[in-house]
Amino acid sequence: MPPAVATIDTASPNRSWRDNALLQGWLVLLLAIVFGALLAGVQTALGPAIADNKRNETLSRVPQLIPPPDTAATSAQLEVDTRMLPVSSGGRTAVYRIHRASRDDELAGWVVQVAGQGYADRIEVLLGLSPAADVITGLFVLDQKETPGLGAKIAEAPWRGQFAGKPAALPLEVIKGGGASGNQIDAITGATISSRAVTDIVNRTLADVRDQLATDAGKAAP
Amino acid sequence: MTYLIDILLIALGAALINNFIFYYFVGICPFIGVSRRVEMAFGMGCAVTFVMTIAAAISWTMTRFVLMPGAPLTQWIAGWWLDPQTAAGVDLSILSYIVYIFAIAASVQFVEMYLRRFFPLLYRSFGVFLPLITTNCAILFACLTIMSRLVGVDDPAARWDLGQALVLAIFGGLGFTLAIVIMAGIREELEACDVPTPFRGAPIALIVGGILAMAFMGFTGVDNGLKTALTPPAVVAQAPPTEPPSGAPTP
Amino acid sequence: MIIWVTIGLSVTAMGILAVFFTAVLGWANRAFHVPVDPRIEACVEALPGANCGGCGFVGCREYAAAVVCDAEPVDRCVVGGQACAEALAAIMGVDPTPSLPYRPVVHCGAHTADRLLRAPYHGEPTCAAANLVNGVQGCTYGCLGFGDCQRACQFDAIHVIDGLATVDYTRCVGCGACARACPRNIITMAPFKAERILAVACSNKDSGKDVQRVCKVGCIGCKTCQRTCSLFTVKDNLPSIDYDAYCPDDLGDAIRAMEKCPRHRIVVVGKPSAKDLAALGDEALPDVVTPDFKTTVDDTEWRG
Amino acid sequence: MSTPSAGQRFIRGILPENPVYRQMLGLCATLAVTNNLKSAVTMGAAVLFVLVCANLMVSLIRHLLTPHLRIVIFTLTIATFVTVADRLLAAFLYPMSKALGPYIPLIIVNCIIICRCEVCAAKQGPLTAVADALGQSIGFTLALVSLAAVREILGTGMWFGFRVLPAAWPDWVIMVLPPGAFLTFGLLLGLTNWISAQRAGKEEA
Repeated sequence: MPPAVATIDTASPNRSWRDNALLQGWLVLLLAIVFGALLAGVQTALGPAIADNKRNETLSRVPQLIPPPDTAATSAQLEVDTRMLPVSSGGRTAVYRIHRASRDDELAGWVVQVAGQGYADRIEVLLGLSPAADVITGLFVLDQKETPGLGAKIAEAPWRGQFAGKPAALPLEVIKGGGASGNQIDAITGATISSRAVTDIVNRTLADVRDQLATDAGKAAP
Repeated sequence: MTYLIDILLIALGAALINNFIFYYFVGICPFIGVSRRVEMAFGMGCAVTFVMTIAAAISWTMTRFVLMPGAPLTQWIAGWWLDPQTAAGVDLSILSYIVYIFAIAASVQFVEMYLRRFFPLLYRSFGVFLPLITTNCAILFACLTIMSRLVGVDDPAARWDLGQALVLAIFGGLGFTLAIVIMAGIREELEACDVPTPFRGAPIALIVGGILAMAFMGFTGVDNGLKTALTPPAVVAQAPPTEPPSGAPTP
Repeated sequence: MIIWVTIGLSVTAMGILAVFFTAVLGWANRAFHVPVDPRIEACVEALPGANCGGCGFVGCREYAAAVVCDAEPVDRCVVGGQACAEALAAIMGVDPTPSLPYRPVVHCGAHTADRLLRAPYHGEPTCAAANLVNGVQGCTYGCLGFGDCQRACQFDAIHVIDGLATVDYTRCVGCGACARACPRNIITMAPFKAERILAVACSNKDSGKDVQRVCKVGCIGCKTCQRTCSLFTVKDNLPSIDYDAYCPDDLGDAIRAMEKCPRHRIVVVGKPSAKDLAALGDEALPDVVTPDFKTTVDDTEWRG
Repeated sequence: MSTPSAGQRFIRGILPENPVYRQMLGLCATLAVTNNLKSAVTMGAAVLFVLVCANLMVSLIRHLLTPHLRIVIFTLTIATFVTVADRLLAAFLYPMSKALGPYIPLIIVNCIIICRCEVCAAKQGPLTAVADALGQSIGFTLALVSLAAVREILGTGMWFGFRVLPAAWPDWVIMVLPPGAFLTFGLLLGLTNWISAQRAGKEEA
C-alpha cells in the first residue's frame, strides 16, 4: 500500500483557533525539543568514545611504521603527538597532519597522514619516515575506494611494502614489468593509475615536508 | 582559475561519473517506481533537482555556521557562558541528520504549497511527486556529501563553499534526471517486448539498470584525467623540475 | 558545565528550528491558501469516484474541477448516468440538458483484403509494437488491426472485424480510450450532431499514385469532394470535414460529394440505420458479453 | 480487510509481505551495502533497532497526529533514532561504521520505516506495532543476507571471511561493483516471482 500522500490542510477559513500555526505544530515543537535534549545527552555520553576510536585508528598504525629501537634495551612506550603543518608550495597551501613519535623523549620517527586523488576517489595514506627524514620506513593505506580486486591491491602488504627502505631524497618512479631497484616501485598489473597515484602522493609529501622535518629533527636531537 | 576547475570537476563528477543512482545507489525507489513514462520521469527529475538545490543551500548554511565542530555561531553563543577555550569543545554536529531531514520535509511541503498557489499547471504535472520526494534518498545523500566535505576535511582551504555545494546539488539532480529519463525511455519500449512473466515490471527494470550502470561505469577516472589535463602548466613550471605536478587537493 | 551548555544549545537550536519551520509552514498554508471551490468537493462526492475515465478525464476530481471551472457539460459521467448528471446539475444550478455526444470515428476503411504489400509479421501482436516495425503493410497511415483499441475499450464498443477497427455505436459512450490507445492516431472524437453523420474513412496523406500502390480503397486526393461541397477541405491529399459548420438537415451537396467520390471514402457512421437492422433481422443474436469494469484508468501501480 | 493482529503482522513481515522482494521498499540500502555479508547484517541490525523504536514511539503518540504534519513527525522520530544508532555503531563497532559510511543515515529515508509507520504504527497499538517492526526487519535482513551471500561468494569467493570458492576461481569483480548489485537483485527478484508463481500454480491445480 503506497505511503499515504501528505494532503494539504486546506482548512476552510472559518475554523479560526485551529488555524494558529503554532497551535497546530505544538507536537512538532515538543518532539524537536525532546529529541534535541536526547541527542545532546547521547553526544556527551558517546562523544569521547567515538573521538578516541578515530584517533586510535590512525595511532594504532604508527608503531608499525616506526623503526624498532636499535638497542633492544629501551622498552619504553612510544609517545605520539600530532600537529598540523601547513606547507605552501607552488601557489597552493596544503596542510599535513604530522605525528611525531618519540621514545622516552628521544625522536624515534615521523608519520605523515595525507590524502590525495586516486583513480576513483580519495586515497588516504600514512607515510612513515626515519628520524632524520631521509629514509621511508613504511606506508599504510588508511582509506581508498579503488576498484576492488585491482586498484584495491595498493592496501595489501606485498605492494606497499616496497616503499619501506626507499631513500626519501629522490622522487620515486613507477615502472611496469617488475625488476624495481633504487627508487623504482613495481606497478600493480592492471592498476598502474592507482599505483602511480599513491607514488605521486608520497613524492609530493616528501617534497613538501622532508626539509621541515629534517630541520625539526636536527633541532630536537641533542 | 583552479576554483573553476574545481566547480567543473564537481559538476562532472556529480552528473556523470559518480551518478547518484548508478554509483551511489541513492534514489532507487523512484528510479524503479516512477520511470514508466518519460514525461512522468522528467517531472520527477525536475522536482528532485529543485528540492535538492533548496535542501543543499539550507544544509550548507546550517552546517557551516551551526553544526560544524568549530562553527562560528555556536562558538560565539557558547562563549557567553564558557571561556573560549572550553567553548571550542561544544559541538552540535549530532543534530545534523535531524536538521537536514527537517529542512527537506519542510521545504518539500513549502514548495508544494507554493506550486499549488502560483503554478497550478506545473503542480498538476509533477505536484504529485513532491510528497514522494521527502522519502527520496538522493536529497538526503546530497546533504550528507556536503556535510562530509565540510566536516570531514581537516584542511580549511579544502572545505566547500556555498557555490560548490549548489553545483553538486544541481548537477547531482541533473544526473538523476538523466538516469531516470533514459530508464523511462527504455521501459516504454519494454512494454512492447515479451518479457518472461516472472521478470515483468521491476526485475527487468533492475537488469536494464544494471546494464546502464555498467555503461556509466565507463566514466570512472575521467575527472582524474581531466584534472591533470586542465591543471595550468604555469603551476608546474614554477615548481622545481624534479617535483611532479602538484595537483589541487581532491575536490 | 560544558554538558549543560551543549544540551541547552541543542535544545534551543532545535526549538528555534521547529518554531521557524512551523511558523513558515503555517504562514504558507494561509498565504498560499488556494481558494478551493467547495462545489468541487461536493461534485466529487456526487460522482461515483471510480476514476474510470468514461467522461474523458483522468479521474473524477479532474472531471469535477472541469464541471465547476470550465463549465463542462454535466452529463458526461457514464457510470453515474442520469442520476449523477442531475446531482451535478443541482450543485451547479444548471438544467441537465443532454449535450452534444462525442463519439470516435475510425479514419480508415481498408479491410485486410484491401491492403497491399502486407509482410508476414510474427512480432508482438499489438499495434504499438507493429507500429515500430517498418513494412508490416504498405500503408503507413492506416489501421494495423492488432486490436490495441479493442483492449483499451472498457465498454466492449470497438472490435477489429476483418482487420479493421469498427465502432459499435450502440455501446460506445465516447470516453476516448480507443482514440488515446491508437498508436497511429487514426481514431478521432467527432461531435455527433445526429444519430448518423458523415466522416472521411481514410488518413493517407500520400499522393494518389502511392496510395494506389499500397491500398485498393485509399483516398487519392482527387479533390472532387472539395469542389462539390464547401464542407470538405483537402489538405495533403486528404479531405477533412469542418464539424462545427456541419448541420445534419441541409446536407444536399455533401451527399452528392459522397456519391461522386471515386474511392467511396466518404461514409456515414453512427448507430445502424433501420435498413441495416432490417438486413440483419433473421440472424441469431450473439450472447450478451457483460463488459468488466476495470476501475483504474492507468495501471501504473506505484508501491512505495 | 480487518486490521491484522500482532502475530499475523509478524509472520506476514517475514515472507508473504517481505519489504524488499514483495513491496519493493528500501531498495537504496539493499543494493548499496550488500557487497559483503558483514555490512549487510550490520545494516539489518541497525534497521531492526530503528524500526522497533520508531514504531513503538509512533504508535504511542498516534492519537495526537495532525493530518498534514504527519510526515514531518515521522521523519523527526526516525531521524533521532537513526542518529542514536549511528553514534552507537561508531562508538562500539567503528570499523563497521566506516565500512557502511553514508548508508547508515540513509535509513532515515528508507521507505520501509516510513511506510510501516504509516500503515501499521499510526493505526494500531504498541504491541502490534513492535511485532510488525520485528517481522519487517527480519524480512529485510533475510533479503539483505540473500543478496549479500550471492554477491560476496561470486565477487570475492569468501563467505563471512572464510574462503568458499577455491582460490583458482576467478573473482567476478563485477559482483562487488554497482552494476552487479542491480543485476543480482533483478535476477533474484525474478526468481522469487517465479517461485511464488509456481506455488500459486500448485495451490490452484
